[in-house]
Amino acid sequence: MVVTLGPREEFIQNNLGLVHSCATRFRGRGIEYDDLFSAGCMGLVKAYDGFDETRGLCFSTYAVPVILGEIKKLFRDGGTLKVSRSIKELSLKINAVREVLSKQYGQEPTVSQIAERLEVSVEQVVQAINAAMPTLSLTPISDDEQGREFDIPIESHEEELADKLALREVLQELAPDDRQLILLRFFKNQTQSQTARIMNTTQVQISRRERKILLQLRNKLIT
Amino acid sequence: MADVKIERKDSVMCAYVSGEIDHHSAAEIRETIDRALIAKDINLLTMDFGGVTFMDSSGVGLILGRYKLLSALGGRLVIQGTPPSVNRMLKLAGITKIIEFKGETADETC
Amino acid sequence: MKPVNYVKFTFLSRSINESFARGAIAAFAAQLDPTVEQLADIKTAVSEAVTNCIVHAYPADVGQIQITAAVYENERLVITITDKGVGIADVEAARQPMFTTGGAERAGLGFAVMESFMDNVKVRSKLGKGTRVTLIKQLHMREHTSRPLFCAA
Amino acid sequence: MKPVNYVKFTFLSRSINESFARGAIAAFAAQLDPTVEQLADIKTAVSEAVTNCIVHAYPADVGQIQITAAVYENERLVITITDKGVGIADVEAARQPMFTTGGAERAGLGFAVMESFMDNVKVRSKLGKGTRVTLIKQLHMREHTSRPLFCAA
Ligand SMILES: Nc1ncnc2c1ncn2[C@@H]1O[C@H](COP(=O)(O)OP(=O)(O)OP(=O)(O)O)[C@@H](O)[C@H]1O
Ligand SMILES: Nc1ncnc2c1ncn2[C@@H]1O[C@H](COP(=O)(O)OP(=O)(O)OP(=O)(O)O)[C@@H](O)[C@H]1O
Ligand SMILES: [Mg+2]
Ligand SMILES: [Mg+2]
Repeated sequence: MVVTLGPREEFIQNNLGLVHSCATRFRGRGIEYDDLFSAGCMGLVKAYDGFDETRGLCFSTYAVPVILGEIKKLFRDGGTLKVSRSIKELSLKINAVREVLSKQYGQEPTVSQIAERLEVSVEQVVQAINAAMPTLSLTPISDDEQGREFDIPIESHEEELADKLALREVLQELAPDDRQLILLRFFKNQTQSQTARIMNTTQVQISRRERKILLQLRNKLIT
Repeated sequence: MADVKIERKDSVMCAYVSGEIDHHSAAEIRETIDRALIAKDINLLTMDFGGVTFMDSSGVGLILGRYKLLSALGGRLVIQGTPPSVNRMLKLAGITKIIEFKGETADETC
Repeated sequence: MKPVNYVKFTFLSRSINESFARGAIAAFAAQLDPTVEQLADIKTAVSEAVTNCIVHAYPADVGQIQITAAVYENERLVITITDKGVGIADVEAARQPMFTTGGAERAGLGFAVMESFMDNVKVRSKLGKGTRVTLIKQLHMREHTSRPLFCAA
Repeated sequence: MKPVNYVKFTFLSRSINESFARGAIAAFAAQLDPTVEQLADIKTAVSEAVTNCIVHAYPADVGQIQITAAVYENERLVITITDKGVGIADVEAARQPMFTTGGAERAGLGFAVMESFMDNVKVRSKLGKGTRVTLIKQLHMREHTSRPLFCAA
């Protein structure tokens, strides 16, 4: 069976729909649709010119891979760009937009709001968000860096010393038994069972006591 | 994933950590730092977390481990450049009062 | 109550899969349109639970880890992380902050992190049989421009 | 040959899960440090296969879709997408570009896209039983600063 395509111009006009269908598959990859479509048209022309009517092949079977291949070439330039790099770049943008939107709405934006503003997909945003992106505080950021919620102030040597003393002091405030428990567990790296044996009690008792003391210690250190 | 760059000057060493710190990457970071630490007589290690984008409790273990090692070697550990969410993790760990912090920006010691 | 949507996945207890698990969970949680911080919390909690399977449940060999994630109608996200590893002798003790059997490189903070980043954490374990950790997070308690979450397939 | 690493996941044939499937596969493929283009190709191919399950395999109801992804030593990535849906009567015909049973809405290009984006595509199907599509991609044929991919857990 011989397939005849007919006049070039007309045939190509009639098959632009095929190019559209192919080009749509590449949407959202960062290249304008018009460019995708033009490359696809190039592919269609190439396919028309290269098609061997005597081989009995269906035109689309031959043409679709050529069109897809031609569009794919557009992406080759960025071919060596590693995902890790591109994600880093997007995550910087996300950070900036997140800050802007938070101010605008007075609450944290969701990933879809961020995606919309950046004109990328939610999927891309989610991929680019790394779990430890700076958490924003909604209080306005003053020039004074110390004003931010999670900042740990730059500590002078005196303050450091004071902190270490504070820890020691807090430990001193504990009852002797509790202090021994903490020393054994966290400074001598003993297990609860070992500590229990040394202190002549049970592991369960140690476990309960320990939780209480730790909470107590933490509250004292944090406030 | 994660990356660590080491700079050394005399007995002072700086480790710039970036990327995601989980148990997988912490192992590599730890080896790189410890190898460099032990190779030379270091009495001050600064760990910079400026480029860190994710950190779970493995990062706390990484810091505590270096803290203990340096104490044993008679040296000192300083943490700097921690993003807010890393701070959150450190605060939760209750070690912000034990470990030395230098502010958000890198210091000229390294 | 039946979940609106769910997914289940199984993978090897290799440390390289920690970041895979975080990424897959993030991709699933995305349908609830979380904030960046909520997503970070979920990823961190999952990372802790998965790391525990790798480090503690299968200390010497490579085993299987199974994660399920389900979304319920009121935007509640329920995640389970299950292993068939060594199990935990005393769950209550294990959940204490700073309790660790993992030596100097572990802080004993995993469970504390899960508890502080999620709304509810359940642990079931049997020695020699394995452990299941259930992490629950309620998203969007705040007002929120509502939009249909699920479209017909 | 045994894979170096693999993952298996199961989810419902809801269109909202297309993006989950892409995201999860991307999170898994990340361990091979692909280029942006390679990852986009993989995601597009998986998306086509998953969409086919949703649209064709389970046209009237919601069914299960299973994906496996495996990495082999030579950085070969093998992905399978399996459904227990209606199956394909004539696989060879279905794979032809522009063949569709989906009406005017569909272009009949899914398989052509998979073929053009992956190095190898296999399809096995049985009417009334279901379909399995296998997608294979060889990453980093070019020289590449080698680095150890997997460390002991
Ligand atoms: N899946 C598990 N299988 C067996 N034991 C576990 C499992 N998860 C936790 N454990 C036990 O519970 C203890 C506490 O776990 P947790 O995650 O709180 O701290 P950690 O893993 O020891 O240290 P970190 O998480 O800070 O690195 C572990 O040391 C271990 O003994
Ligand atoms: N998982 C499946 N189960 C049942 N039939 C399938 C499945 N996948 C593909 N098919 C059949 O193969 C045909 C061709 O699939 P293909 O993906 O190439 O095109 P399409 O889905 O019809 O259109 P498009 O992908 O362009 O939207 C489908 O129309 C359908 O008849
Ligand atoms: Mg842990
Ligand atoms: Mg299709």
